[in-house]
Amino acid sequence: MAQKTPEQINEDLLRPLSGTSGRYLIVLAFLAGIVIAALCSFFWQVYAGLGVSGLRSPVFWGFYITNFVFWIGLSHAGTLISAILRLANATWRRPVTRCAEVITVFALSIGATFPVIHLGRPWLAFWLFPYPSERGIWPNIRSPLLWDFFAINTYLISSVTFLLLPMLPDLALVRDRAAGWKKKVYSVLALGWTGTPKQWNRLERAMHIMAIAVIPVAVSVHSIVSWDFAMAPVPMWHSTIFAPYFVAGAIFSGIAALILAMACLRKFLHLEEYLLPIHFENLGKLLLVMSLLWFYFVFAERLTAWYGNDPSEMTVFWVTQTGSFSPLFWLMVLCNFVIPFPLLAIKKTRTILGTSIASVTVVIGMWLERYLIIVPSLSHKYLPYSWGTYRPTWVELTITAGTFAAMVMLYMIFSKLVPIISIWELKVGLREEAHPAPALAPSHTQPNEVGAD
Amino acid sequence: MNALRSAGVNRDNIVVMSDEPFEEYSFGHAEPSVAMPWLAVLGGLVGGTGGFLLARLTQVAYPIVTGGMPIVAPFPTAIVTYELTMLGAVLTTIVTLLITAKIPKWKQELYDPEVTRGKILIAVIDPADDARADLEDRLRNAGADEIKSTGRFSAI
Amino acid sequence: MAHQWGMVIDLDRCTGCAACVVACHAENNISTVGEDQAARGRAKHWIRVERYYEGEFPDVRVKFMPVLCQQCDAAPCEPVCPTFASYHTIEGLNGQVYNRCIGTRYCANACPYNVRFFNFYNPEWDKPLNLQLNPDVSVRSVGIMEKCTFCVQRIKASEIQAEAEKRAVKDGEIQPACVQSCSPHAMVFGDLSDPQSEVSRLARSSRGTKLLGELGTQPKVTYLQRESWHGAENA
Amino acid sequence: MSRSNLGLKRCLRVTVFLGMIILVLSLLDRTSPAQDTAPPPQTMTQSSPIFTPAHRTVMDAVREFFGSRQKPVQPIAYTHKVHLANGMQCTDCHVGVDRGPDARIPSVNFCMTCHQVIATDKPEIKKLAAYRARGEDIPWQRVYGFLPSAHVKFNHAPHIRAGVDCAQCHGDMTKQTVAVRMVDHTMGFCVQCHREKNVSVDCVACHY
Repeated sequence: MAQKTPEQINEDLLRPLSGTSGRYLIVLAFLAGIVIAALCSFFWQVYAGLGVSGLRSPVFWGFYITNFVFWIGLSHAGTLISAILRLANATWRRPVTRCAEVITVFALSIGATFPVIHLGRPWLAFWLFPYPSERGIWPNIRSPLLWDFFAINTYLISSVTFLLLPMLPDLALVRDRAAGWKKKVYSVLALGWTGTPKQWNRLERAMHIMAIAVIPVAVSVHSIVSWDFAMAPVPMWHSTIFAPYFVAGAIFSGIAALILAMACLRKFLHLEEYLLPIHFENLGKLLLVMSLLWFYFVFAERLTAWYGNDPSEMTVFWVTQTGSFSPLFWLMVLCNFVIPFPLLAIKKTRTILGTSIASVTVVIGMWLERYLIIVPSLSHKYLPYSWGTYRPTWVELTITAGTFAAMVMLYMIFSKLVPIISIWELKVGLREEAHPAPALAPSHTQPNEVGAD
Repeated sequence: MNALRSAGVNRDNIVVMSDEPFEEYSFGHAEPSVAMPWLAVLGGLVGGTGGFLLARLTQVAYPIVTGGMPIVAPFPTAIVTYELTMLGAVLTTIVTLLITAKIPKWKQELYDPEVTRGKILIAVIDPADDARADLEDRLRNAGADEIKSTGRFSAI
Repeated sequence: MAHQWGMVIDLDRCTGCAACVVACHAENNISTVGEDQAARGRAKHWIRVERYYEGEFPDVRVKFMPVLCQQCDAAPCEPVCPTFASYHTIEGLNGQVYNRCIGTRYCANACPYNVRFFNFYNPEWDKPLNLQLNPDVSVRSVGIMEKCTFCVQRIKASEIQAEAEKRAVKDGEIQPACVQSCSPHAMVFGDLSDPQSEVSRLARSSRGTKLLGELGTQPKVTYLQRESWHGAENA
Repeated sequence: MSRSNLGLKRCLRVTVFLGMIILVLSLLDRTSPAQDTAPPPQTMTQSSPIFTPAHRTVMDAVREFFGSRQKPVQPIAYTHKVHLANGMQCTDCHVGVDRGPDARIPSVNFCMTCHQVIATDKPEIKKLAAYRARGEDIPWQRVYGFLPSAHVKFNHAPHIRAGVDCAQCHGDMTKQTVAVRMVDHTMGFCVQCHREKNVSVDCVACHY
């Protein structure tokens, strides 16, 4: 990277914007097909009723809420990690931040649609919004769903701006190279960025403040998502550990998603010289820590349930440990711990391939974890007479597939529209590498300040 | 830059544009700082107050019969207050950024696409006619690649 | 003081005949979903008779327990509803406002008794069965929750009648459909805020227990039973 | 309630859901009654759900969502104005209003008790007599009334007992010929009056 000149950086990172290959379009069309199928499924569900899904009494929440928690969790990939790395001033973060933040914005948007998708009457979803109505009714702020509403919207607004603000200089860069209608679009998007010292100064300070603000927001979002469950007196839900457990899981799956996204970008956009093995190794270490943390949380949660020996909790406990949900449970442990742990712990396998494999299993495992939190508990509540089971139908499967397709599709489109690696931050890094910082950070009184007024 | 300054050009009349931040140089620090963190805190306070009022007063303003159950409760109020505090802080930061950095501004009088090719634009706004030649010389001596004159000077 | 409607169910009297279930369906326009949907867990019974077996064959005892909405005083279903569709009425019922329900089904998850039911499809009555619908009770459409109301339409009718006659509602005047149809007189309904009412006297009985009372839901349905019955507590 | 509030409500609904509705329409509104739509193929679900959507067509659903209702067209141009001007009372014809939930519309026989002899030459009365002669009831169209989806159980009797004037909810009938919807029976309208008169605004007072 150090050998690269700024011109080369521009050229390399803007290359994906210049054209699309046939293969790209085919993949895009394929993904769009899945998304359209999911949309049709959703409208069919609205038209016919939720009966077309596999939901039933007493498992009133199934795939949709699983997906909701999963996607919101995945959204912790970006803004949170990027903010932490920014604050810690980790220099290796520079090529990573933007592709992480994009995951947040898209995953969060996708996740936030699920509470609407799963509603019995989705056309009335706006009743969650506190607006003055002639009916004289206000939403119930005691409901955790209202907290979700506030938290997710705050997080979404923060994440979008956290992504967009440092994108302005790069949008200006694209603007100056584009022609025709594209130039007009990028001109609007770049908000007239010119790069005066004032703008740079404000941007960096604003990003610093945003990074500070966005970390507690991200933590609160997944805490609140966990409280959707922990507030209800359902066996194994009603737990104080849920908030940190969910946040840890969210970061865990988020890092995995980020590694996957980076591996794909590296391969398909030929960014081998920007996304280096060191990035994967560093993120792999983080993933390893989170894997251990995840294991610790699962152990702690299960241990307290087991020692407490509450009959209703033990029912759920055994049904996941040895009962009908046990294959999924042990698959989850395999995916979240048994496979990634050695892959990430051994330096030799902490390669790009190794971390990518670990990430794939973690994403699968974390999806299973969300599922195993929701369904076994709901299907085995207190009165055995009303126990039930749950199996998704094609409607839920299509919608779930559609969201994964939508995620990839949005990511693909985005990487064709905006440089997926922050060009100006890379250049700053380049310069700092060339001239170690202390030598070139004179204070106001240093020699450069010749012409004192 | 320094050359211009030594020529006695007023600081306010010098425009600098670059494609990456140059904090190390004097012009990187030339801007009077804005108390951005404090503005963010202020915005957070406004947001928090709004959130608190939303969670507490508006609930009371819409009296829903709840058979003795609480309409407002402390924990949810705290959560909503917290979220709106953060939202207020974030939005204030953005607004401060946009206002103080003078964006969005789509009509550019002085700009050159060369900036994003890695060059640094240094311009003097409306120099006195007799000083033009002198300034050009000074810029050239300071290592300027290219000097354009558009009623103003710009050295790149 | 407003009425606090409550119920007592004497399990020692219950024969498990399920007349209450049938009466409830007829009174409250509860749609039947058909064999197939019932097998898929979409059946709706605002009251159900749970059967629990004790002992090994042939020495088996069967226990019947009619379970309906317990109209909890500290109901888990109420605070979780984002739109106040599920809320506490002045008379202590767990109200369900159908038109306000957007179908999050959160209340049904929070309910430990599983007595909240969701309309997975729009209910349908083949002609001429639609003529049997009770005009005093709404027909719930697709996408909303429904549950036992303690036959609030009967409560309202009695209250309006009493008000027209300028008197108080008498004890025993109001009978929900299940109580009315209970031939062994295992169910008693009345005002818990009136200490002299039959339901209050029975609720104070030493045989009384609350279903899942340990969860702190403070149900307004009291179950009477002669001996401690593990099925109710440890289920 | 005020007009502007209603406008705001509608505006919100429009903005939030227009996109969705357009999509729904393009997908589903082929003007066919919903019952004709085939259930999903047997192979796709384990069973074919049998259902009827809550609305006959998608357009019906959209109309209901936006609260727009068609104007009723009455089979006979009955004139309230003339009847009230001749000294009749509301309760003379709407006899059930102070006793039960419904105000009742009188049967054709009830009308004919007077119109045997009064104004028999008018064309509208001739229509009335024709209904009587055929032994049919007059298919009056509903003017007021809550949508099923409002789940309102309105009872006239307590309102009459409380001294609520008919005009408060139905407008001044002495100026109307065929009854038209003068007052929007929105929830805000009901709640406001309930608040003013200090009666219950418990949800379950009306919705059950």
